[in-house]
Amino acid sequence: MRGQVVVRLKREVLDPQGVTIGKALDNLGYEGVGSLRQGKVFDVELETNDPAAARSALESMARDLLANPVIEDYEIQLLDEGSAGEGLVTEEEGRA
Amino acid sequence: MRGQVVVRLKREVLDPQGVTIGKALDNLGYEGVGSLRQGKVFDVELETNDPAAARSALESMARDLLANPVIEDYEIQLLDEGSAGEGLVTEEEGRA
Amino acid sequence: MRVGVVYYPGSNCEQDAVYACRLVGLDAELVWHKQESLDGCDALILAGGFSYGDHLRCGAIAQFSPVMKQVERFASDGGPVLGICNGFQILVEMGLLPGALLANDGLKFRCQDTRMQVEKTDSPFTNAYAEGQILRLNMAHYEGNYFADEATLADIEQHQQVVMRFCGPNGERGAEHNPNGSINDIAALRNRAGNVMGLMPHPERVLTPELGSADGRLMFESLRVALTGMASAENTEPLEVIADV
Amino acid sequence: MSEIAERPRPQGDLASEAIALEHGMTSDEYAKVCEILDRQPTVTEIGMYSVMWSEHCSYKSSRVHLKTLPVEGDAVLQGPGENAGAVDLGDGIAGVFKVESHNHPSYIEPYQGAATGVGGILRDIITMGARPLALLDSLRFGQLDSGKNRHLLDGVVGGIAGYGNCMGIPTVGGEICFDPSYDKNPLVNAMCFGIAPADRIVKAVADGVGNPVIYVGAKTGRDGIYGVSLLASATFDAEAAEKRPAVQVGDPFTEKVLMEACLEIINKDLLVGMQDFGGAGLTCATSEMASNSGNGMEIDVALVPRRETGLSPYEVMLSESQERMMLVTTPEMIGDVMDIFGKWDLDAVVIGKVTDDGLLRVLEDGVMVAEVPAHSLAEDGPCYSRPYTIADPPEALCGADLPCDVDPAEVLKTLLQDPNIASKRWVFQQYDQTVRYNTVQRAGGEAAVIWLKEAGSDAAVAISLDGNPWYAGLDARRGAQLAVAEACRNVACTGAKPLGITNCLNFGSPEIEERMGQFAAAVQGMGEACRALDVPVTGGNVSFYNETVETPILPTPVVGAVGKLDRYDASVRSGFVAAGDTVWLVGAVDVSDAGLGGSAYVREFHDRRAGAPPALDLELEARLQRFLVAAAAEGLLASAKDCSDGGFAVALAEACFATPEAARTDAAQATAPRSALSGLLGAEVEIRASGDGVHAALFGETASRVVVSSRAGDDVALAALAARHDVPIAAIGKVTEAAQLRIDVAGETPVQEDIQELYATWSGALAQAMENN
Ligand SMILES: Nc1ncnc2c1ncn2[C@@H]1O[C@H](COP(=O)(O)OP(=O)(O)O)[C@@H](O)[C@H]1O
Ligand SMILES: [Mg+2]
Repeated sequence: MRGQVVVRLKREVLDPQGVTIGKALDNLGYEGVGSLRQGKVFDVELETNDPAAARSALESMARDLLANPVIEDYEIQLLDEGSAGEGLVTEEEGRA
Repeated sequence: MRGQVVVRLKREVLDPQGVTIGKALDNLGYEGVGSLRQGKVFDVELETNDPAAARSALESMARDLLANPVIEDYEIQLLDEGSAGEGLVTEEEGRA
Repeated sequence: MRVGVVYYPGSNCEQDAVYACRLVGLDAELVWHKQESLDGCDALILAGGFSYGDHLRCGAIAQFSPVMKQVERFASDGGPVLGICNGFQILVEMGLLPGALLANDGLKFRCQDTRMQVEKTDSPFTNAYAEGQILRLNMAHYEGNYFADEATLADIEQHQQVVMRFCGPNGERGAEHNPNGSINDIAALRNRAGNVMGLMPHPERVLTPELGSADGRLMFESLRVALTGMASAENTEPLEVIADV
Repeated sequence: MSEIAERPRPQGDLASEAIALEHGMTSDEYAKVCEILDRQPTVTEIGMYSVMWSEHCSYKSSRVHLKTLPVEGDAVLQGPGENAGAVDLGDGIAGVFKVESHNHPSYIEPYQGAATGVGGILRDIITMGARPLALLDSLRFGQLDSGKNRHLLDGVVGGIAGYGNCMGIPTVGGEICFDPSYDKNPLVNAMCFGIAPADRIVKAVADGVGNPVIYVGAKTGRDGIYGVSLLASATFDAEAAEKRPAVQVGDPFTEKVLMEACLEIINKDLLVGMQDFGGAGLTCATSEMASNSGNGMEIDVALVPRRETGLSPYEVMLSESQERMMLVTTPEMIGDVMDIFGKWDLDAVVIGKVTDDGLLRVLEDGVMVAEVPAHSLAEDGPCYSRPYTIADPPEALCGADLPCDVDPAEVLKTLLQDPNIASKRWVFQQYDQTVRYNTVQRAGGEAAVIWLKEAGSDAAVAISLDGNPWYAGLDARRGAQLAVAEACRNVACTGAKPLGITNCLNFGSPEIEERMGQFAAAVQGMGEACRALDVPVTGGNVSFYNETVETPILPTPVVGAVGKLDRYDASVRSGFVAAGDTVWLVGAVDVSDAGLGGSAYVREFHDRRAGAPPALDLELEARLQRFLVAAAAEGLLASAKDCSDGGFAVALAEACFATPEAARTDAAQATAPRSALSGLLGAEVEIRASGDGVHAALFGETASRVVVSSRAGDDVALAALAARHDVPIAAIGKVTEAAQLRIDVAGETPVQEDIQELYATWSGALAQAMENN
């Protein structure tokens, strides 16, 4: 199965990258951009075909390694064999 | 409206970060991880409420700035006012 | 003859580049990224550092600075443009040089001396070197791992665009002599016309043996030769350092 | 006082004594606030007092002791009290420097904690109007067999690198020690050195009634607000507490443009005064600037740029968001100031003005929410003489007490791969050490040497940061003396004359008598050493409460020394230069009386934490340092290497590793095969020691001992110069072409080793400890 872990800075944490990119978009003439924040996405291929097992593996990877619980939250999506983003199966959110 | 641009290294480009994280997962005892690749996600808040306008704004931001076409592909998702990931409205893929 | 050293918010090697130019008798001055014109510069150096904090991708945001339209025109008119470190990253982001720069294969910032061999001396930046000469320059970067896809790479090699490659003390090649994982050990790369060159190591940090090595100095001397035809024009005047303290 | 009472009272909830206690204040402190105000304070006001009167800002437990340190000297331009100290480097140049700790944040989030620590010390230097030229770091961790400690080291080094590299300021030196006492309480101390014109050091003043007060830099968020328990109390909604980020995220890019803009403003003479927002944020900057000028200040927090909505005045006044500065300028100059900030795309706003009534008045949208005498916040904090007990210094531990049958060559190899002694290349390779093209000697030598090129000078400074925690753990007073001696000796080894020191005193809880005793003794020892060596203290930092329930850290006084070299191209390096050169021991040359207390050898092979640390004869130390400086000035030293961790044998081996060619060709990965390495030299020496004293002679860490080498033709002159300085010197052997280390002791040859192999062991050990676990 394929899965995805999206890791984002917590809302209240400063995101210097997002701020700089937002300003750059302003300078490029993009108006109407309210805010921009940058996160990370991990595309993981898992050998298991059991959604529950896959989800719990992703969950613990996110907690143990992919997200820094002090400043980041994560979100998990399980995808079918199709391309990333398509075939949304389920999703879970957590304060890492 | 809220939108999301996901930027990923092209398949043929080596992703050293992904490889390293994959190894770290191995070391932590995660078995059955076929592959792991790391990408970026940009959460953008747009002032417009018109999906078509929003999509085209995201599209051109991705093309102009957020992705480097030499090494990266991007993917766009438009979200409603709900939380990230929820309320998938539409989606588009592109070789930047 | 004047060299313009282009810098951006977050650049941090612009004064070093000006110093290096002046050391070899070239007139040099800073060009702020918001300038609309190049004020008649005869050569350009894009300085190293962390333009815009290296946010998004190194060099990605700097390419949109107001002055860059002029830089692009200058380059396409055949003017000499040298991108050092972040300057190299900006040049590839702009597409003035092919390929891209990824994170070092060790996934760490690395500051160290590194060896490279000069392959092409028919260039405004290397004419004072001997072909095959092995240099010791200093590098300091996180994203200097040069990458190009197969077709691009073949094209680069075919058109002799590789100016220098990483190597060992006797010119030997191999992973242990390649400090960042660059494909084909590419250390310095030029465009097809030869007037635009980028490299990750810093020639402006190796100008005198007292500070490690003088091997970078010849790169600036080469530029002087290219601009003035003067093979030796040692600056005998005391150097005016940009005093901003 | 009565004047205040007649004025309208600030709006907002009143703070009871209970609320003050929740802010960590004492009942007496609360009473003192009520007395100063002649009324009950508001919650906002008590928040402001609590941070300004905290240990961190007011030095209430340490001040009585710190007062005893020598702070004056010919070279001192600025002693303790401002954001950083300054010494005169000649030619109108001031050297501005300071060290500061960021220990607790680095344990919670190592990357960001260390990064923001670097950001903080940089702002201290910039605030003095100086351009930072170099960073150094002193780090302490638990041992690397623990994954947690490897994670901490990796993160901390990454954070220091991430911040300093992006700022374009080379990180050129430092030190690291590993000891179990730091397991739950690592130490991250960062030092910065910068230069300013001697006649234009900027102060944190708010002169000129009516002058505008400018806020510039990052927007304010809820970062690092104290009074945690209070936020959860009825006065504040629980949600606000939830929203407080546990750590601050550093933004070196913003700091870089902030630095350039501020320096441009100073260069154009557009400034009255400047202060960074350090601990206690806006409260600290406003009250200190006003108080320093005997003035008052009025600001409106509604004008402060924010990162999120709904911040209360309390939160704005106490926020510790990074990368912000406060400037006072004049109405005439403000246009030019704002233009410069505009050039650098920085957010800058006028948030208030200087007043004449001595009061710090805080408004929110025109409504007064706090009004307190600025002076009372900044200067009237409590000062305690806490009770303490100083332990008796332990007896010396001699070689004869410690029989050891391990082959000395094996001891040497083991010590060389102890992460405490092994090359720190894995660390400093991640630091940009060469940016700005001033770095004459990078990390890896005795002291970093930085050319003052930007001031148009041929002079250079040498900087070293040192503090052996095991010595201080055994005897805090002598440990502090030894730290001063080593830092200055390292500087002198390059040929530079030490001019002043800064210090960071990392200790446990001042409320425990033994810990307070360690602190008192350390300050006493530091003062004694500074007086003897004639190096004043120009500033520093105290970090208390470095302990967990189970253990306190070893008392850790860290000393940063700065010295001056007249010529940047004449500095002496630590490695041997040429075969045939004579090898000497200078200073404490008698290897037979080496005490072993606190040594790496005893830790490693006897598992003992006992005995007195190395003896230190401060008079001899002073003469030795003067001799080194004189010998370098006369060009008589080919190399100089201090004997410290690991003792004489380790120092000798390191002098062989650091030959100029090796230093330069060492380009390949630390972990890669050493095939690329060339140019290593060897040494053949003979020392005298009685039979069972061999280990003590080779591995004892006797202070004031330096291995130097000289060209054969200089031998006579060098010996004569040593005699003139009344410094013992002994020729012990030669530098050899063959890369072999041979040490003869009393007719035997306990050490005869291949330098290539020793080098491989030493240079790869730390990377191995980090990567192969
Ligand atoms: N944390 C660090 N950051 C930068 N440089 C370091 C660090 N730790 C050690 N170094 C460098 O490694 C060299 C050896 O350090 P150390 O073993 O403490 O030497 P010494 O005993 O001579 O003080 C010094 O040049 C020092 O600057
Ligand atoms: Mg040391």
